[in-house]
Amino acid sequence: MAVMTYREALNEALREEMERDPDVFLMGEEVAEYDGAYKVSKGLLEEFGEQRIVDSPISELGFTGLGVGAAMAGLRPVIEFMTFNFAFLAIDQVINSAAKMYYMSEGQFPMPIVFRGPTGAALQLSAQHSQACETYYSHAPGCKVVTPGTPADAKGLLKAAIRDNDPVAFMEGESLYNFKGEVPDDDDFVIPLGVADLKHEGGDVSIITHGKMIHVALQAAQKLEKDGIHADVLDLRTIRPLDMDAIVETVKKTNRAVYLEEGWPYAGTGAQIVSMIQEEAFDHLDAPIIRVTQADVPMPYAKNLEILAKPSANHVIEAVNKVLYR
Amino acid sequence: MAVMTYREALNEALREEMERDPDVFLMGEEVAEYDGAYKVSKGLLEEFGEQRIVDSPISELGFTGLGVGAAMAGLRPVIEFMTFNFAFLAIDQVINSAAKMYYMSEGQFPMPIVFRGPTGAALQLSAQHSQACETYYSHAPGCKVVTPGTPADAKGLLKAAIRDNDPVAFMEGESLYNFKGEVPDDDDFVIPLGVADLKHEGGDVSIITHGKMIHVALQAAQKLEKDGIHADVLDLRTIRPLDMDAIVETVKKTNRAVYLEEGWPYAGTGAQIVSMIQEEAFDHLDAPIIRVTQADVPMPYAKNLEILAKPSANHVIEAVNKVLYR
Amino acid sequence: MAETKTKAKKSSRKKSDALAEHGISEELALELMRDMLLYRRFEEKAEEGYAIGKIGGFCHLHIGQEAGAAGSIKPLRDDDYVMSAYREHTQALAKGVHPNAVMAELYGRKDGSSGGKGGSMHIFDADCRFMGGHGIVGGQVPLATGIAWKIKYRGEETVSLVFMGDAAVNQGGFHEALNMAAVWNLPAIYVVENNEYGMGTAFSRVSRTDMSTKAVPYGIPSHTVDGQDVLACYAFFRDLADKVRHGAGPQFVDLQTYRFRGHSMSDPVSGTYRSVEEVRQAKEERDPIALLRDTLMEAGVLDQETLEEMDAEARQVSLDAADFAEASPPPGPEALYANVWAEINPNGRLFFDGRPESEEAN
Amino acid sequence: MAETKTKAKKSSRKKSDALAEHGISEELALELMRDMLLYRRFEEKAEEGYAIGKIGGFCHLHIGQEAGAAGSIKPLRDDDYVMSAYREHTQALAKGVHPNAVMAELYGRKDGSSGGKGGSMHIFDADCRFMGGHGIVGGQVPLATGIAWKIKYRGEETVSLVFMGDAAVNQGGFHEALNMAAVWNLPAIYVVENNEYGMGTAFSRVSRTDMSTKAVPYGIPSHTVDGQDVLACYAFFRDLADKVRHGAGPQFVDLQTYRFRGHSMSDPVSGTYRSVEEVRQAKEERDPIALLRDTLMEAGVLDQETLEEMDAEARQVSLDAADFAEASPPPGPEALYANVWAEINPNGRLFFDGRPESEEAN
Ligand SMILES: Cc1ncc(C[n+]2csc(CCOP(=O)(O)OP(=O)(O)O)c2C)c(N)n1
Ligand SMILES: Cc1ncc(C[n+]2csc(CCOP(=O)(O)OP(=O)(O)O)c2C)c(N)n1
Ligand SMILES: [Mg+2]
Ligand SMILES: [Mg+2]
Repeated sequence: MAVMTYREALNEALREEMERDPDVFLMGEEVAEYDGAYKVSKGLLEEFGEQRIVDSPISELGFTGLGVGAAMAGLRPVIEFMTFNFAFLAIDQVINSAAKMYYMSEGQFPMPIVFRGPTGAALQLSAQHSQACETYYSHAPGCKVVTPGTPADAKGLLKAAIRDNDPVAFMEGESLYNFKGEVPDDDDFVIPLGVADLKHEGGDVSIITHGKMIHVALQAAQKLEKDGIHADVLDLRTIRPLDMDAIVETVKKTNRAVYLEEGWPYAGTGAQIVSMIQEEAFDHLDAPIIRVTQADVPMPYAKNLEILAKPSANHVIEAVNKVLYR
Repeated sequence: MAVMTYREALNEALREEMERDPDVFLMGEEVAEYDGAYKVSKGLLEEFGEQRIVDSPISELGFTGLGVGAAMAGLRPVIEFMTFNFAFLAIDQVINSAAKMYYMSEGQFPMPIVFRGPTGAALQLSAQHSQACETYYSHAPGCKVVTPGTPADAKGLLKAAIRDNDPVAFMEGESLYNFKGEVPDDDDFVIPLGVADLKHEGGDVSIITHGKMIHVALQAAQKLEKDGIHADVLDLRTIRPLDMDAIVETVKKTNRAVYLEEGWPYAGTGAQIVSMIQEEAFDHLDAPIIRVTQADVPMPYAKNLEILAKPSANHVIEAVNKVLYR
Repeated sequence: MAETKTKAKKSSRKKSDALAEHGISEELALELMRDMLLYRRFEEKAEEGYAIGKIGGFCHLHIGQEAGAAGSIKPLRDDDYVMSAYREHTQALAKGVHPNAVMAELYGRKDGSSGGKGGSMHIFDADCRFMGGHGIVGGQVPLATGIAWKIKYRGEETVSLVFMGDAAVNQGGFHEALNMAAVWNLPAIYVVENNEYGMGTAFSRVSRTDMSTKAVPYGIPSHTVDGQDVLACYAFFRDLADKVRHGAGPQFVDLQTYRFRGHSMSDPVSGTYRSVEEVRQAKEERDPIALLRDTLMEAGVLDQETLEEMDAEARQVSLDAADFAEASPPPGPEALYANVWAEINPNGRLFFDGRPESEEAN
Repeated sequence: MAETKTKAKKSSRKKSDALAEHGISEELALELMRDMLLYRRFEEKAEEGYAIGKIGGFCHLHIGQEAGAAGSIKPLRDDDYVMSAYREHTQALAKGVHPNAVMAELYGRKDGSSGGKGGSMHIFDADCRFMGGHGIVGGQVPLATGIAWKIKYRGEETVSLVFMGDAAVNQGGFHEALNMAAVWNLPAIYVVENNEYGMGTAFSRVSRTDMSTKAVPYGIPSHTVDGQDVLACYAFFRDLADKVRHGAGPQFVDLQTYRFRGHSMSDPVSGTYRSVEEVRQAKEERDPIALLRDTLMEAGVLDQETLEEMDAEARQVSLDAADFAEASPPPGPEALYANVWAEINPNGRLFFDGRPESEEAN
């Protein structure tokens, strides 16, 4: 096991997959000469040249469509959004082209493309730069959504996403890039899409989450331990495909669940999971499932307001107490 | 009461609000000389002239942004999307500009704009033209979402939407335009946003729905009557704001609920409502709530497949039987 | 900028010189005639199919615009790529998609080119390198640019040719795509089928300038071609494709044409936006099939009898296509959940509608 | 197309003639000096605030580009509209937003121009008709076009001026907006602050052509202006705004400038994308403040002492702004849920996070 940052893990995944398959290329704003706005592609230009590591104009709709077309023709593009906030400009090509192409062509055009970049809030970037975008991608059949929370997951899942033959929205966390963790050395270390990871074991309550919120959940779980409450913390890792078996399993064990997510509540990932749990484990629920989300407001700039807006370990603990009727 | 089509009701609402307020104008593709792709704006060019009924180029992002800017400067634009399928190109301006402007400017720029047009499937228009888009708009705070199912609701709610000072995504049904119904004569007939309508009363089960699915729900309710099952059919009419009181009331009465919607399940409106019901009426539920949705696939073209893909009265009846454990 | 614009040579003064001028053999000319007749009859058959309810949804006919399809696609190689919008039936035929497969697709049948799932707007044929069939105005332009990207990436000698309507140049994606094609010198040919209207909107109502200005910001050469003159088109695209496959970079073509039918089957042929007289005149003066017929007859290459034989054949092929479509079964119910995902991950759920069929597909 | 392009007159051979040539009084010239000094010192103060952690998030400084702000906005009327992207602090000052309000916004305080909710990228002031402060590259271009639409709709005699960076012209929305402005002859002035780079990408790497071609497809007149020469800018925009408010229609301006700092506070000033030498040279030769100083001194309009007084004043205003910002409280927690909705409908829920605070706001 090597200890590395989330950024380095992504970088390694890209490098290894590009070495493995000459059809993989990376395109996006500032990915080449600048090494990526968040330096995820550091050194790759030097290694792979400008045909495979490509600085694009600021034309999100255009280069996304270009990637989709290249995938139709047999390449395996990795399209970097500087952040997913800017991908609203490109979403037509993701939903109307990438996600539907295989179906409307009756399987003639597989779509092995990855759209990646950070989603959600960093620090004080305010309303237009701090949006968790999962819902916009998970809603449509034909698009997979992956949200790694740790360096190992980042590496293993990005490799899986690049090898997958469907379009994948691969959503990273800006605040995670410097986060360090152990990553297996094996350069064929691939984590299959659709497998959740129980990152903390306990039997009293299930905290289910995805993406960077895993760290908030673990923080909450640690604090709860001191209070004698033992929580399962289930990291979904990929929200489409969804490891429903793992979800039902933890809920059957604890009978109480909290869903934690970074984004807004209305029709968010949490809404989907809660709805499914009550459909599939109704008789096992001893309390309503509670969702913990961002405050239902655009992200404010002021530091104090931003802290209030983000979901915190305390919010999770409150929710846990509620489902435990404490 | 006059009997008129949904199309005529929308046309009247537009005409009356434009007469009432000179700041209201309509812009979109083919809305003027062509009377609208679906003839909703019939005759309005003649009455209001080309400054207020405006044919735009096919530039969804551009004319949506133009509308948002005009609203910042004090006008009250109604922007027509030929269908919401094409609005993916424009969604950046809806979410990042319209929905956030009032907040990021700390209340300096209200955003009295309506984005309207049909959503969901018509007949055999296949994958890129048959998408129910509610989730993309309801998810973000700052944007209201209205989905009228009848001529009266279309008229009363469009008038309310135009008078409202927030951005409203006003989602119509292409297959409803010819649908006839009674509409009050009062030219100040306004239905406030956020009030659900119990369109069929029964006490055994709650069928909750919105938009054009209200007709499928009513069909199901009628068939169920013959079987001795009496359903509440609650039409939400507006999904943000959401009449949660009405939802909880019917669920408390029946203890069993089905959510019916036209769109895809993952993180759809139904997911949100189900999640809230279990949070707020947990102890009143005698069975898990079941959602009935479109098949979780892009819409196929073939007639037989399209019929299979769409949610039907039979799907609803099946779901009702399930929540009644029959 | 002047040097970036060229005018394709107009058919010369004497019609009988046209073949020589364009370097087109008599055989080839007759083949183009046969092709255009097929496109015309095929579309008429589709029109019929729509009228009797065999075809549903939107159906956009290419009648009047046939020379653009034959003249631009026929000179291409089999391994060149062609992509289009939703008015693409005849372009698919030109690229080699079998008429039966196209008609069966319009009918929504199993043997359709997209298994009945795509319909009129989404004809695809990977083997023929016919890349669709796209319904979002302008959406295909970045996609075709990506195909050109792949050609360059792999160092191939093919081209990516994409059609769009005149209204599509007002979409931002068009501009983003052309800019990238220019920056990276991609082998892409952007063809505007300029039929003067986007639905009911005359181009002059949504643009202050003419089409030839639209590629100027990208430094992409712009060409204006008479899209009703199939010989001129053929010669022009033959030469252009050759240049592009040898590194000339992206090209922009204003292919001037006219639509003889309504925008789609549900729209009137004429209306407030264009007069009956305007359409009548265009049909009389700008019918690409009549124009070629006159040229070939004057040149002594075609006689009435041969023409009638060719036409009968075109009708027969179209009729056969309709019969084939009619005989093809609708897709089975299992098709509903097939091909949503190219890869069903063994773990994790991909379908969420809770219907039993979808669980099986997963 | 040549006639649609003009070059703003360069400052003339003898510096001392510049005032007369541009029709600018000595007083006005000194005022422009004062303004630019304020912008410079204000941004330096912001830089300091960022360094000590008072300002967070992204912070894009305008240092080096001050002449563009003063020279284009100062000649406008109070009721003209100005909109910009995220590098907009000095433009807000130029349009009359109080330095205290801008700095307090950067600090995220209650007395900020957006109550602390917008931050550096979202300065708004409705009273001053400063329309933001927008963070999506190119997103402001359609918005400003909508403001121009309103001006024409109401028959007003104002203009809508919008700034964008050179990289923004590669966004599709830019093209869609300019086309509409042309079609409807809107009173909009599109100003590209062409500082040669979008982040680390030189304009020449993402465009084959120069900036003056970008409005050609719309038939919009294109102007090239030396954005480091505030007198030339002032004269140019004064005349241009006058024409536009009287019906000349939309205009496109390539305002040639250079950024002396990194793209944002987290980026290096120079790096792989531009050399230390390039930046040094630009600072030496193209500093708008030094250029105006030299002109005015040579013309005998300004002496060292006055300059120092003016600079001291600029520093003082900036310091006061920082003190004001520091003294202003952060927004209260109730602000979190305030102004999400302009209209809280009496029935129906609008907030869905289930937190008690939001229920109160509803
Ligand atoms: C993004 C988008 N907006 C609107 C439409 C509806 N629509 C379909 S075709 C069309 C007109 C296009 O005209 P043009 O590009 O000239 O092509 P033509 O139909 O003349 O071949 C419109 C508005 C659409 N399909 N996609
Ligand atoms: C749509 C979008 N894509 C990417 C970004 C990230 N980004 C912010 S500024 C910038 C560079 C813009 O350069 P330019 O337009 O030249 O303006 P300048 O910063 O030089 O003033 C980029 C890529 C963004 N904010 N929005
Ligand atoms: Mg057209
Ligand atoms: Mg720049």
